[in-house]
Amino acid sequence: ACGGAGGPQSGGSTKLTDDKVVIGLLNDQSGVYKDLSGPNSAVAIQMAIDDYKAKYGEKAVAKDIEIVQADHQNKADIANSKAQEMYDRQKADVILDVPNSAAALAVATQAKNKKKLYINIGAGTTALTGAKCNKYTFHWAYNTAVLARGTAGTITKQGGTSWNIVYPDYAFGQDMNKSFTKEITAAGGTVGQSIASPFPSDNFATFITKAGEGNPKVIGTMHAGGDLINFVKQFNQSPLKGKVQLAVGLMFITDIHTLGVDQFAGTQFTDPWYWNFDAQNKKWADRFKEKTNTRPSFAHAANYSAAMNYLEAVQAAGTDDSDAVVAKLEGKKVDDVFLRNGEIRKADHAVIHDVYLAKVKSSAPEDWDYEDIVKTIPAAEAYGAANPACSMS
Amino acid sequence: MSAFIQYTFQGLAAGGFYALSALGLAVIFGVLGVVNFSHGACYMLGAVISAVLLAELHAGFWVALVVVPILMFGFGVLMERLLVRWLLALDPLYNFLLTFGLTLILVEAVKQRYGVSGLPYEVPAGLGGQVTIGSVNLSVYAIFACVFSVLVCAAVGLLLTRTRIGMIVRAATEAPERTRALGINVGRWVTPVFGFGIALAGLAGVLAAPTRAITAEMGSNFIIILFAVVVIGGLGSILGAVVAGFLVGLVEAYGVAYAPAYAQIVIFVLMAVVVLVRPSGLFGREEVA
Amino acid sequence: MSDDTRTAGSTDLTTGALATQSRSRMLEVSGLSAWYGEARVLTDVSIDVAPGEVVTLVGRNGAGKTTLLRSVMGLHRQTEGSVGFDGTDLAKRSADARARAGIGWVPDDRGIYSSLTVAENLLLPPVVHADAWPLERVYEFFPVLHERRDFPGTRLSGGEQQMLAMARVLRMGSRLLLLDEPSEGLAPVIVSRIGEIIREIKGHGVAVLLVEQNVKFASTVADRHYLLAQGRVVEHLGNEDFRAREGELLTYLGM
Amino acid sequence: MSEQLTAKVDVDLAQPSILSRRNPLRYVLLLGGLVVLVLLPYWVYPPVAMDILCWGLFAISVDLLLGFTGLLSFGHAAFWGGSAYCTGLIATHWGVPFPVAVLGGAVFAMVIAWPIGYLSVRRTGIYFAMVTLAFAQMLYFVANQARDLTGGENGLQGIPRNFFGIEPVETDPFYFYYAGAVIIVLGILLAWRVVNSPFGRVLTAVRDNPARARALGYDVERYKITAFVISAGLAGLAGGVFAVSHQFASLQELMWTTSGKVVLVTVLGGIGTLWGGLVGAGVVVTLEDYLASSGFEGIGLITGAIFVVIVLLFRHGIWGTARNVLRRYVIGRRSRPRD
Amino acid sequence: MTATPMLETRALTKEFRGFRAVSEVDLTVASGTVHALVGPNGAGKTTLFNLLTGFLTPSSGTVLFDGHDITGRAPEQIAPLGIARSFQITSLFEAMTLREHLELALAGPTGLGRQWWRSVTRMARFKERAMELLEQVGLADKAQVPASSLAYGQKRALELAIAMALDPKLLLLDEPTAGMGIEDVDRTIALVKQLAAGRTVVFVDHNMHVVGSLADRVTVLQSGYVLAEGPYEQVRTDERVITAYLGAAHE
Ligand SMILES: Nc1ncnc2c1ncn2[C@@H]1O[C@H](COP(=O)(O)OP(=O)(O)OP(=O)(O)O)[C@@H](O)[C@H]1O
Ligand SMILES: Nc1ncnc2c1ncn2[C@@H]1O[C@H](COP(=O)(O)OP(=O)(O)OP(=O)(O)O)[C@@H](O)[C@H]1O
Ligand SMILES: [Mg+2]
Ligand SMILES: [Mg+2]
Repeated sequence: ACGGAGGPQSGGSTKLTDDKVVIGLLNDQSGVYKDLSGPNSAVAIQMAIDDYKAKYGEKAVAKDIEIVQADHQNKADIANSKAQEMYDRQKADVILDVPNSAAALAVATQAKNKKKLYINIGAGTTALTGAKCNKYTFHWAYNTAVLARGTAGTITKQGGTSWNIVYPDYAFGQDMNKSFTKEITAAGGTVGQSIASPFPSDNFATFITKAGEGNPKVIGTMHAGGDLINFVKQFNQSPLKGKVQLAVGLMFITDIHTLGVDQFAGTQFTDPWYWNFDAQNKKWADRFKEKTNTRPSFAHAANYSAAMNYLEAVQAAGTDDSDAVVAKLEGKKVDDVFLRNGEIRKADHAVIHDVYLAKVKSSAPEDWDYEDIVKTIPAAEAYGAANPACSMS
Repeated sequence: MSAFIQYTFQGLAAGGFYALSALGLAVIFGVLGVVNFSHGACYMLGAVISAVLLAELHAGFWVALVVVPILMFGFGVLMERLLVRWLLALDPLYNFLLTFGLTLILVEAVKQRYGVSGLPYEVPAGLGGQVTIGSVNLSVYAIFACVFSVLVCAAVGLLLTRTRIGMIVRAATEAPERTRALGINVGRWVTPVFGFGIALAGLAGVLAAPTRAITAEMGSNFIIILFAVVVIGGLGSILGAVVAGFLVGLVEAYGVAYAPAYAQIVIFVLMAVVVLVRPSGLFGREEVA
Repeated sequence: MSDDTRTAGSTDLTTGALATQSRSRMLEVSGLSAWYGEARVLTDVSIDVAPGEVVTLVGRNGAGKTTLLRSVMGLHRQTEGSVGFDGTDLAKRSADARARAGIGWVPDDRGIYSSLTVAENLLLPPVVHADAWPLERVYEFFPVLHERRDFPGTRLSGGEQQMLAMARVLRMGSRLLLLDEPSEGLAPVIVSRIGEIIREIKGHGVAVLLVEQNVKFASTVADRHYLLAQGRVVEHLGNEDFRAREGELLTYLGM
Repeated sequence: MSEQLTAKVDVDLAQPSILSRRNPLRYVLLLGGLVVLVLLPYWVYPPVAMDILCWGLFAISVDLLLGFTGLLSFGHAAFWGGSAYCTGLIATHWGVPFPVAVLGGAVFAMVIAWPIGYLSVRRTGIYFAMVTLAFAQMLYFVANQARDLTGGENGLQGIPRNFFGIEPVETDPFYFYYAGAVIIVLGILLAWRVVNSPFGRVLTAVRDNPARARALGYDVERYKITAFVISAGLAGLAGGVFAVSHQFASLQELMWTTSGKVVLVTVLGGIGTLWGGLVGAGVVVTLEDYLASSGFEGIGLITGAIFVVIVLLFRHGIWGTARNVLRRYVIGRRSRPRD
Repeated sequence: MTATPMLETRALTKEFRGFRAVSEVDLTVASGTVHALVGPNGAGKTTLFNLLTGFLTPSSGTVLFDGHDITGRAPEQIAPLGIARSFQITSLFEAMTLREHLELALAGPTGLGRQWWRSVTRMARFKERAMELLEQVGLADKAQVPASSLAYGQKRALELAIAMALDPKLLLLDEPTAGMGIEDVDRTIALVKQLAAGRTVVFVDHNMHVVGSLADRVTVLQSGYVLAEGPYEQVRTDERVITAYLGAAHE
């Protein structure tokens, strides 16, 4: 792919660099995010490519579209080298996904240096649309602030007014704690205590006891992944189970799948997207299932949506030149299977859209059918104003 | 005050579990001089096998409690026969590295087979719920796990001090050749003891299954804590591992209660202090200068 | 070393009455050669020991005495030739099988375990014969071992470790003892007591192959002597001859 | 215990190089090494080539302790990562040319190594490994907490690559490689000098029999601490260049897995071979890079299997095994050639 | 002799877990003499050596070397003062060649060992002296082999050479002839005699022949106490020494 030797092809779409569009998928294909996004994201991206081709047929600007993939193993240095290699050698025009915030920020820096696009999906850090934002980087699916607004705000307004929060003691957890506290107070609730727990941790018994002190109505846990599962398992064995409502800061459908619905039953959390929300989502999820034999997570849908919108922008610009494509993306309003009432916000490149407050069902009618959507949180409410820390320069 | 008592009990409950988990590590080091880095992975295997038994054979917790250690014993025997034994005569470093590599393989293999998100498991019937004694509130399962652990530790301690096995294997590890010349078939003893240590790791995994996330990575950080436990207790000392297990459990619980941000580092600080003040750990054999 | 001496020695002694006596042989080493890598340290060594007999190996440092004992024990494997014990060939037997068959070894570095206590050091090896000394007897004979029974083995003084090594094989009840410089580092009182022990167990039909630098001591306990030089047996003497020619032999050995 | 541990250390570890000064093969190898060094960024992607050199020096720093002093540090990530952050902070806040920042990082690594070394060298064998691991965990914890300085798990991003205003080096990884390689090579030469110095000879003695060395009047602890600090400085050099090359420092750099990985690299190359570190790094880094885009998901299977096979079958590592083969067939059958 | 003694201990005591291995030992070794330390196994001879050289810290009492208090100092501080020792149980650098052993010993006082910026070839400046020493103990032909391939007696000889290399004021030898053949013993005696010129030597040996031919004075230890002290001929005939140590059989 690095040769770039071939001349103009029969179609004559010479406006494409290297005569083709290359989409790089850089994510965790072997570690904790494998199920959430992983290799199946490539399937979702391929679906977008197919849809794009079907939609534009002969008129398609991008005829030759290629996906290149790499597994960053959740290591920022590998993500960094691979991103450079994708941009430089594999001629990627855009890189998608990159869970893990350090890796995502490193790739964003490369995108800026190389003037190529990067659309983040898996990482939640607000820095991508804040202090570290740049012209070529977009943040598609969610961020930690959104989770707080969705979960904390809504539950407090519904009457869960007194909270205790347990959060893992690293930047993500600290951010979540801050945003949750802010949203709870703003909605008229109180936070009794915020308890930091070491990360990672297996034994939460004492934290849970502490979190129960002062009889709060809600205990919020800001843990993720394995820690979250540990927390919930041990919460369910504590006397607090059934007496106190459990709210989760960041939860993915894969977590529910792991632990089983009954363990999580009733837990509320914010989900950027849910496959069984409406007919449109369901239809897409059925297509996805045909190819992968499993249901999509929000990350799969977001990858699809990001790839699709990128290709649409290429189509609109008539070229895959980065600046032209960015110009087409900025400010665009979108309504697709992933983005409802979506807008690619020009000011900070946050891609805002409706998100959902979900509640875990008490039993699953079918595999992966785990959520009841309690409330749709409108995009503006979920995302708030553009981050003032961001200057695109 | 009542909160303090509550934390104490929780610390003790956790401590019992730490003790059992560290026990196998201590046995293997104490008698074979091998620092088994894969102990965390074996613990993980124990939990994963329990979950698989439940999911595929509907064999519950009590079955797992018996079957898993047996399977893990077999695994340990294989591991010793095929790998560890060839390095026993060398610096312990080599087996440390070998088991480090083995850990990577085991974790990856489980990921490949059972995914990264983890497997479900429930508290066994009859052990759910809580008991309240005065102001203290504990889950029945935590009490069960703690008591069970202490019993196993005591049994193992007796086995190794009251029989010749511990002595023979210690000698065999210090000087295999000379020990053979004293009429001891070194291989016959080393293998089962190693298997036994691995079985203990598996047992800890079974006990963990109902309360912890069962993932391929569940042992990766746990092993680091276990190292701290055995170093505090004195590498290779059974009693040391048990006492240090409880100590770490308590320190952790108090740390969480009174200095949550420092809870995890407290263990390592404790370890550094112990090693500096009592270089061979609380109950370790003296180091020869 | 001159070849003449060797020939002279062997005609005079080796092929004399001693060798032709038909004794039942506890240990029979024939044509043994041994190497360390490329370096040959034993050449065609043939020796034998009968039950109830004490035979010494005498030779300078580096003559190959230790290597010979280790080969008999099955610890040094880079060898040619045969080792027979109690009428069976040992070639296929591992060291532990040899030990259980009744060969006991007191290594030159004493071989005390630092990870075992004194008592454990004693109790470690299996008892292989009914003649084995019971623990009480061992303690009676070496009271210091009883006193220090709970100390790590290597915390004993050098001489105490030597006693412990000796005590250990006595407790096993081995039929053939390979003693590598058992008097080394021992106080003269203890050396003479070791001598007593050797004479006593000899009475029980135990065979002893003794490596000794202390020629005086050797001549008080031994029946026969093999002289080893540069890996070869150069002399084979009865005890009387040995005593008689002591001065001459010493210079010879000192070459 | 230590007696037992050290007594068993493989005697073959640190035979001084078989290639005597006069042996022409020595120069052939040196020349070959130089050629590889220069051509490396043509064969592998330049940032990856830089990684190889960084990890190579990192492994050499570990080998200095493990192979030549008999101390297995399982917390060397502290120096690599500590320096990465420090280098990053110096470069970001003061805008100095990167070699200066890297030097600053290395000095920082040595500064933190002193107390850590002082406290941990009293222990040997596995205890030493554990204690160093504990200290590294503490540093990880501090970096995780001090998010205002380090950026927490977001990492310290956007470290500048100032190089006296020489544009290609600052922006193009290909040219940056050569600038970085100079620092790494200086580090390697330093390590080589230390190992082949009277000091290095004493280290070997200390490794084999500390009590004996003390009776000869050598202050064993001081030698170990000095070795530890030098080693930390080298790890710091490597970590600093790594951070500048990637333009960020992340918590990954301080994680115990990084300490484990560098030990893997060292063992793979060959303990006590020094140069082996570079070979090990070459294999591990390119393998990781290759596997990342190969679509093969079981990276751990491969790394783990390599570890096991090397430890079991090629205990002297790639370099050590090659050297032994060389010794046997090229140098001839002289059993123990000496200078 | 009016000069300060080379070595003096005052009420030197060492306890291990309540067990007294060395008990209130007062030992005075005059400068320039050869002093033998004998006694039954476990009498505390090696322990006393360890106390003198800093390998063990006394429980109580003092050690004076050339009039200076050196109690409780570390081995590496004591060695440079001019005290060298050999070990009863051989203690060598198994992987190093014999010459390297001696070079290390010779380099100690020069501070060369701290120089990490110099080439190791600088150690070669001790080569001649090293070979000389090996020659003296009869190991010159083994100069280039690693210590691990020596027979036991050869290792003992190397120990002696190392002690000589340190060129100490006070030489402590723990059973220098143990494990040596008769001829080597005699050569060692000659060596030590030669060494003793201008030095002070304290040695432990169970071989009365060695003690008799070397020692100016003999101290007999038993169970940590000084049992007797005096010239060899006197001590040898002491009833207590005969029962405790020499044994009745010893004529
Ligand atoms: N591991 C080894 N590698 C190489 N050579 C060795 C080894 N062990 C011993 N040798 C050599 O083999 C020869 C015989 O050694 P051995 O130990 O059998 O002698 P020995 O007669 O017992 O001497 P000593 O009276 O000193 O104990 C010696 O020259 C020695 O240098
Ligand atoms: N580190 C130690 N811990 C406990 N006991 C010890 C220690 N070192 C020596 N001992 C004991 O102290 C006593 C004196 O030992 P030491 O080694 O000084 O004897 P020695 O006079 O040198 O005897 P030998 O002639 O047998 O070498 C012995 O009984 C020994 O068991
Ligand atoms: Mg010998
Ligand atoms: Mg002694």
